[in-house]
Amino acid sequence: MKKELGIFTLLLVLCGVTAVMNPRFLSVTNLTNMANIIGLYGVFSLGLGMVIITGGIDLSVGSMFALAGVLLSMALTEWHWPWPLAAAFVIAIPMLLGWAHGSLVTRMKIQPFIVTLCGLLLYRGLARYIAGDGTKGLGNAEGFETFASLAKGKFFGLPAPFVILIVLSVIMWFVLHRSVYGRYLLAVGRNEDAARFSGINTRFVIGTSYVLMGLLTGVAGILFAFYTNSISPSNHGNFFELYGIAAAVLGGCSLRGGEGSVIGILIGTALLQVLQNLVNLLGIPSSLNFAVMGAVVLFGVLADQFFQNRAAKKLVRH
Amino acid sequence: MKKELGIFTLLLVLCGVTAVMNPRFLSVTNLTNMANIIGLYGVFSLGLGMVIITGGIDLSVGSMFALAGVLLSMALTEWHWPWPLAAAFVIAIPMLLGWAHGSLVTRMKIQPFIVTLCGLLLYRGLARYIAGDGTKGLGNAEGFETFASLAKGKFFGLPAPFVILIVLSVIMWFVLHRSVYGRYLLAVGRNEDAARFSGINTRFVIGTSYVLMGLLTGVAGILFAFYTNSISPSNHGNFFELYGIAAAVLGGCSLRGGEGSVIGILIGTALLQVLQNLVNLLGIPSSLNFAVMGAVVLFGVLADQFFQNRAAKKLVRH
Amino acid sequence: GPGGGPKKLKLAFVVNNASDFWKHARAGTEAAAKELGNVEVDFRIPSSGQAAEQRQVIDDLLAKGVDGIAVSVIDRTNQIEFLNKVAGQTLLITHDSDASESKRVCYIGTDNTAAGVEAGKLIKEVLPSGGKIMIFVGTLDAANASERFAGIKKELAGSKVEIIDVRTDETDRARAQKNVEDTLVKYSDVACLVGLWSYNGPAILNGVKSSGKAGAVKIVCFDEEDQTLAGVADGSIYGTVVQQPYEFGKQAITKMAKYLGGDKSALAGGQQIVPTLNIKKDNVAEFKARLDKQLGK
Amino acid sequence: MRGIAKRFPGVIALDDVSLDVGKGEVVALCGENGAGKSTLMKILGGVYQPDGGEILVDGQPVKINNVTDAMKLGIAFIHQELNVLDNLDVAANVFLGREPLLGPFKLINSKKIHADTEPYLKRLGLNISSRTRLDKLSLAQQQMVEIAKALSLNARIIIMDEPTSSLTLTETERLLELVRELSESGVTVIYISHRLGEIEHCADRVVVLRDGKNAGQLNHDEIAHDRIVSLMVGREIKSFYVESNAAQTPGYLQVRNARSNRYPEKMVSFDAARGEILGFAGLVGAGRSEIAKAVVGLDARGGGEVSLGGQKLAINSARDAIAQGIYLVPEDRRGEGLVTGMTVRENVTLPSLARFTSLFMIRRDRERTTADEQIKSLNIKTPGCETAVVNLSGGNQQKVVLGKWLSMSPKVMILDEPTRGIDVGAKAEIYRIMRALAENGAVILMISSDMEEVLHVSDRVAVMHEGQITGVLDRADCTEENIMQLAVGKKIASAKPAFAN
Ligand SMILES: Nc1ncnc2c1ncn2[C@@H]1O[C@H](COP(=O)(O)OP(=O)(O)OP(=O)(O)O)[C@@H](O)[C@H]1O
Ligand SMILES: Nc1ncnc2c1ncn2[C@@H]1O[C@H](COP(=O)(O)OP(=O)(O)OP(=O)(O)O)[C@@H](O)[C@H]1O
Ligand SMILES: [Mg+2]
Ligand SMILES: [Mg+2]
Repeated sequence: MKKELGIFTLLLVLCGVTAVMNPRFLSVTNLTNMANIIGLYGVFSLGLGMVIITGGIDLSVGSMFALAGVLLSMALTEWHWPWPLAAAFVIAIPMLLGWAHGSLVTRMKIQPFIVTLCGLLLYRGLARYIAGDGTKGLGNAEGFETFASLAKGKFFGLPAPFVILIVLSVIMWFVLHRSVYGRYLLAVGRNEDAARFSGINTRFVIGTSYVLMGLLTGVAGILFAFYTNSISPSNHGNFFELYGIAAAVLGGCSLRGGEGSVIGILIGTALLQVLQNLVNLLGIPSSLNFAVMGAVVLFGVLADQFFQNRAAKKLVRH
Repeated sequence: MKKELGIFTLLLVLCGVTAVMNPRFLSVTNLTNMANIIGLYGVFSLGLGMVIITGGIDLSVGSMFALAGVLLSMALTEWHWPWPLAAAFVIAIPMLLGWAHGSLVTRMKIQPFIVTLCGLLLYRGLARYIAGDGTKGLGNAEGFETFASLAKGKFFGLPAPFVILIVLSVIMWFVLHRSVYGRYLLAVGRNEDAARFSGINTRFVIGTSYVLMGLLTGVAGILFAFYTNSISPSNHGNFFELYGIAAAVLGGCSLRGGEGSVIGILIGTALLQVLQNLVNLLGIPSSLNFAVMGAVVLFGVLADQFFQNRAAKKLVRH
Repeated sequence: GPGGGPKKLKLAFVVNNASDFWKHARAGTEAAAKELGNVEVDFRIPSSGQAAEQRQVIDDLLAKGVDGIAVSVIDRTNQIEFLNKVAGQTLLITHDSDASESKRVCYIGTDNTAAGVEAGKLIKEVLPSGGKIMIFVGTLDAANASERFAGIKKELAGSKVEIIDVRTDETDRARAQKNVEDTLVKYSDVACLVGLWSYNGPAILNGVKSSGKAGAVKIVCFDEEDQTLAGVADGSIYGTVVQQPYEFGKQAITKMAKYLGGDKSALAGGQQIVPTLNIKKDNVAEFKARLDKQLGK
Repeated sequence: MRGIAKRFPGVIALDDVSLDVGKGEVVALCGENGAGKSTLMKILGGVYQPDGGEILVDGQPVKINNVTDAMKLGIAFIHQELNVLDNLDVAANVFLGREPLLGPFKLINSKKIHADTEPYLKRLGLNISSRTRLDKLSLAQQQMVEIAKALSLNARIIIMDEPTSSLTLTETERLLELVRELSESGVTVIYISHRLGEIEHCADRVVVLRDGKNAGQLNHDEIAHDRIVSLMVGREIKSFYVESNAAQTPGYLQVRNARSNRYPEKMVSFDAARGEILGFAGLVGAGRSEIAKAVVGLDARGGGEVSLGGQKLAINSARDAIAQGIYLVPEDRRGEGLVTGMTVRENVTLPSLARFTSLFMIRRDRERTTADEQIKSLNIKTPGCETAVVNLSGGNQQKVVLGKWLSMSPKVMILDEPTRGIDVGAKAEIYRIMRALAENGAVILMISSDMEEVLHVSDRVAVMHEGQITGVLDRADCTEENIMQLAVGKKIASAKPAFAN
C-alpha cells in the first residue's frame, strides 16, 4: 500500500483542484460518466497488470478490441446468434489468442513484445478484412436488449462497466494477493529460474496470465463495443494498450516484472481518466490536452519518487 | 552476426519472392523509393536501438518528430532563419529533451517507459499548441533550397536519407562495436551494478544514450519533415516509436538490455519496409496490409528460433 | 453570469479530429460570435478521431453545461442512441457529417455523396478518353470517405474510367505517400490519382514528384491544404473539391443562437446543405484570396 | 547414479561418473573448480538432463525430467547460486510451491505459513521475522533462508552446493550441527564445499571428482585434508599459507570516519600498512561489506576521508577510486562482480578498457592477450577467452573477477570474500598472489568469513561488530577465541586500536 500512497494522493489532489475550479466535477452526471469510463479502462488494465507482473507485455489489446467488436456486431446483428452465445464467442476468441501468445512466449521463447506486436498488426488487419473495411454497429440492440442493458445499463445507480470492474477487481485482488497462483505470478516475474527450481510450473503460470488477459480483454471489448455502439475497425481501440500499460505502471507495476498490485492498477486507471476529465472541464485548449496529461503524470511520478527517497533516508538515519 | 543471419535470410527470401511475383520490385524507381524510406526510418531506429541496449526505451520519438517538424517549418518559413541555424535548432531541441529524459532516468530513477510516455504526451501537445492545431509546411523551400536538396535530394543517384543512414550507420557501428563507449552501453544494459563496480560512470553512459537518441531523432525529424513536406502536428509521426522498436527488436536487440547490433537494426528496418512494399506490390487488399505484416514477422521470428534451437542442439551433440 | 450583464449563450462546436480544415470552421464560429455579441463558443477537438473520445468530450460538455452543441458525427449509424440522449438535454445539431435518423434538430454541411459526384465530374473532365484511377484515403470506414467514394462510383458508372482499388493509410502521412509511390510502381498505366481526405492531395503530389511522374499522372483531390492549392495553381493538380467549413462554423453558431432566441425557422428543414466548390487553375487565385480574408491574414 | 555423462558446447562436464549414497549418510563431494560437482547435482535435481547414464533410487531406475520429479522423489537442492525471490517475504520463499491452503477457494493460509516458517528460522538460529522481504536481508541471511527452504521440504536427500560460502563461523557451525542432526534422523546429505575443514568435520565419506570423472573416494577414517587435496589435484600442495617478510610502511592507507548505510551514526576509521594483508572479521551483517563499498566510493555518503601515502584522495565514485588504484572485489559476484552475459575477455578488460584502445578503437587482439594471461596465471578453466562467463563454474567465475583487477596493478586491493567457492589449489594460488601484491607494495584488505583464512593469511586482523571496529589483533594475538570475543562486541586486552591519531 505504501507504494500506491503517492499516486493516490496525487489523484485526490487532482480531484480536489478540479472540484474547486469547476463544481460540476462533482455533479452526478459527471461522476457517472467518469465511473463508466473508468470501468471500461480498468477491466483490461487489470489484465495487462497481471501480464506485466510476469515480466511480459501485451500490445495487442487495442486490436483485439477491434476484432472482438467486429465479431460481436456480426454475431448479434448479422448472424442473429442468441446473445449468450455471442458473448461467450467474443470472450473465447481473445482467450484463445491469449493462449497462443502464452504458448509462443513460453514454449518458443519469443519475446512477449514481439509476439503481441505481431498480434497488434494481425488482429487489426483481420478485423478490417472481416468487416470489409466498413463500420460495424450494434444499432438499437434489437433482439439483445438484455445483453445491452447488462453491458451499458445501471446497477444500483452505478454504470454497469463500473460495477463489473468492482466485481472483477475484488476477484483479482484475491487471485493476486491471496492465492497461490498470484504468488507464483510474482515469483515468476522476478526470477523465473528460481521459481522453476521451486517446482513451479512456470510455463503454465506465464501462459495462463495471457489467457486471463484474453478473458479480461474480451469482457472489456464487449463493454467498449456497447459504449461506442459502433466499431470502425481501423481505429477502434487504437492506442488502448498504451493507456493500459500506463495505468499499470503508474500504479506501481514494474515492467521488469515481479511488482504490482490490483489497487495500484485501479488508481492508475482512475488517475488517467480524471486527468482527461479535468482537461475538458477546466476548458484547457484541446491542443494542450495531451501536454497537460503528460506534465501532470510526470510531476506526480517525480513527487512520488521524491517523497519515497526522503522516507528511505529517514529510515536510515534512525 | 549469427543472430542476424536468420532475419537476414528472411529479408532475402521476401525480396526474392516479391521480385519473382512482380519484377517491378527491382525497378530503379521502386528501389529508390524504398532506399529513401529505409533511410528515414533507419536513422531513428539506430538511436532507439542504442537506448534499448542500455535497457531503456523511448516512446516519444513520434511526438518529437511532430515538435521538430513544426519548429523547423516555423523557423524556415515564418521566422526566416538561415537554414543552418534552423537545422541546428531542430537537432538541439530533441537532444536537450533527450538529456532531460536521461537525467530523469538516471538521477530520479524513474522508469524510462514512464518518462518517455510523458514525453509522448507532452511534446505532441506542445507541437499542436505551437502550431495552433494547424498544418505547417515547408512550401517550395524558397530561401533554403540547399537544405532541401541535402535532405531530399540525391547523392550519387541515391536518395539523401539513404546516404545519410549509411554514413550514420558506419559511425554508429564503430561507436557500438569498436569504441569504449559502445562496450559500456552493452555492459550497462546487462548489469548496471557490475558496470558501476567496474568504475563505469553508468549515469553518464545511460544519460548520453538518450542524448544520442535525441540527435538521431532530430536528424530523422528533419528528413521526415522534408519527406512529407507538411506537418500536421496531431498525427505527424504517430506510432513511429513502435516501428523503431519493432525494427530494433526484430534485428536482435533485447528489451532487457545488453544485446543488439547496428547491422541487426538496419536489417530489421529494411524488413519492415520491404514488407509494406510487398503488400502493395502484390496487390493485397489494404485492409490485410497489417495482417500480412504481422504474420510474416511472426513467421520469421518463429523460423529463426527454430533454426537456432536446432543449431544449439547440434553443437551439443558433437 | 458572475460578470453581470445579460447572460451569454454557451454554444459548443465539436469536430471529429484535429486538422487544418477546422481552422476555417473555427474562424467561422468566431466571426459569428463577434457578430452576435451574446455568444460564447467552446470549440472542441477530439484529437484521436475516435467515436469514444468524441463521446467523452460531449459528456464533459454536458457536465459543464451548454445551451447548444453542434457536432460532426463520427459514426452516424451507431452514435444515434447517444445523440438522442444529448438531444434530450440540450439543443443538438450536426455539421459536416450527419446522423439523419437521430433526434438532432438540423444538419448544416456538405452532402458528401454530392461532393463525390463533383469529384467524379472532375475526373471525367481530366480523362476524357477514360483510364485507370486509384483512390487514396485515411480509412474507408469513415462516413465521409465511404460517401465520397460512393459518389465517385456513381458518377463514373458507365464511363470508360476504371477504378483500380482504394489504398488506405490510417492517417499516417508517410504511408499515404508510400502508397502513392507503390501504386505508381505497380500500375505504370494509372492515369489519375484521387485523394479523398485533405492530406491525401499533398501526399499524392509528393509521391508523384518523387517517382518522377509529375505532370504525367493527373491528380484530383479534396479540400484546400496550402500545398494542394499551390499544386492547382501550378497545374500539377487538376482540381480539388472544396467544402466551406467557414460557413459550417458561422451558420451553425448563428442559427443555433437564433433558434434559442425563439426563431425556430433558423434550423428548419432538417438539412441545410452548404454547397461544395470545384477549384481549378482558373479560379484558384480568387478562392485563395477569400480564404486568407476569412482567416484574417 | 551410474555412468552419468553430460556435455556442454565446448566442454565435457561429466564423463561416466558414478555416485552412491546411503540412507542417513553424509557424503562430501569434492573437486577443483569446474570438476563437475554442480553439474552432477543439477542432474540429480532435475535441472539438467544427462546425455548418458542412469539414476537409481531404492534400486529402481528413475527418470528425473524436471525439478518437480526430483522433489517428488524427496530430493531437496540448495543451489550454489542464490535462488531466492527478493520481492517476496521470508515465509513465501520458504514455502514457495507448497503453500498451505485455506477454505473453499484454496487461498493461501497466511497465518499458518508464517507460523510454520518460524520453527525453521529458529532451528537455524536466524533472528529475523518471517514477514521480512528478502531484499532487506544480507546475502548471508538470504542464504540461510534458502537452507530453511530446503529443510522445510522434509526431504530424504538434501543436496547442499557450497551452502557456507557466504556464511560466517557461527552460522557455519550451526549448519554443521544441523547436518549431523539430519543424518541421525535418517536424511542423506550430499555436501559440496571447498572448505576442507568443514568436510573433515562432518563427512562420513568423501567422493572426489576430477575433470568430470571419478577420481576416487575416502571412507570415514581415511578423511584427511592432505588426502582429499591430493585426490583433487593429483599432486601434493605443500604449504597453504605464505609467510611474509616484506618491509611494511605503517599508516600508508588511512581511512577516517567511513560509515555504513546500516549504522550511519557509527564511524569507522583504520590504518593499513603498505605491504600488509589486513584481515576483516566479524559476524554476518557486521557491516564489513558496506564499509568496503564506502571506501571505494560506491556509497558516496559514507566514504569518509581516505588518504594514501599521506595524500588525501577525493573519492566520489568507483571511478575515482579505480583511478587511484583502489579496487574492490565484491562479495556478490553475479550481481556486482561480473557482467555474466559477456565473455571472459570483455569482463577482464572492462575497468581498464581505455588501455586497449588506439585511435579510439578497442584493439581486441590486445584484450585477448591480457585475458589469456589472466586465464593462464589464475588457471581459469574455460574453453577460451571468448566464452560467456555464465557458462563457467562458480569458482572459475570468481577467478575472472580477480583477474580483472590483477591485470591493473592495484595499490589498494579490497577483497570481499575472495575465495568464496574457490577450490584448495586455486585458494593457495590466490593467497600467493595476494602476498605477492603486498610484497610489491600494495595494501591488501581482506574481508573474510572463513576463519581459517582470516587466521592464516592476514598479518593483522580488524574485527567488526555492529558497524564499528572493536579492535585490531596482531598476528601473535590472532586466535579464534580472541576474534570471536571481539566479534560479539566484548573488549579484550590484547586488542589494539584501529588507527593512530
Ligand atoms: N550451462 C553451461 N553451459 C556450458 N558449460 C557449462 C554450463 N554449466 C557448466 N558448464 C561447464 O561444465 C564444467 C563443470 O561445471 P560445474 O559447475 O559442474 O563445476 P563445479 O565442480 O561445480 O565447480 P565449482 O567448484 O567452481 O562450483 C565447467 O567447465 C563449466 O564451465
Ligand atoms: N539492501 C539492504 N537493505 C537493508 N539492509 C541491508 C541491505 N543489505 C544489507 N543490509 C544489512 O546491512 C548490514 C551490514 O551488511 P554487510 O553486508 O555490510 O555486513 P558484512 O559484515 O559484510 O556481513 P555479510 O557477511 O552478511 O556480508 C546487515 O545487517 C544487512 O542485514
Ligand atoms: Mg559448483
Ligand atoms: Mg559481507
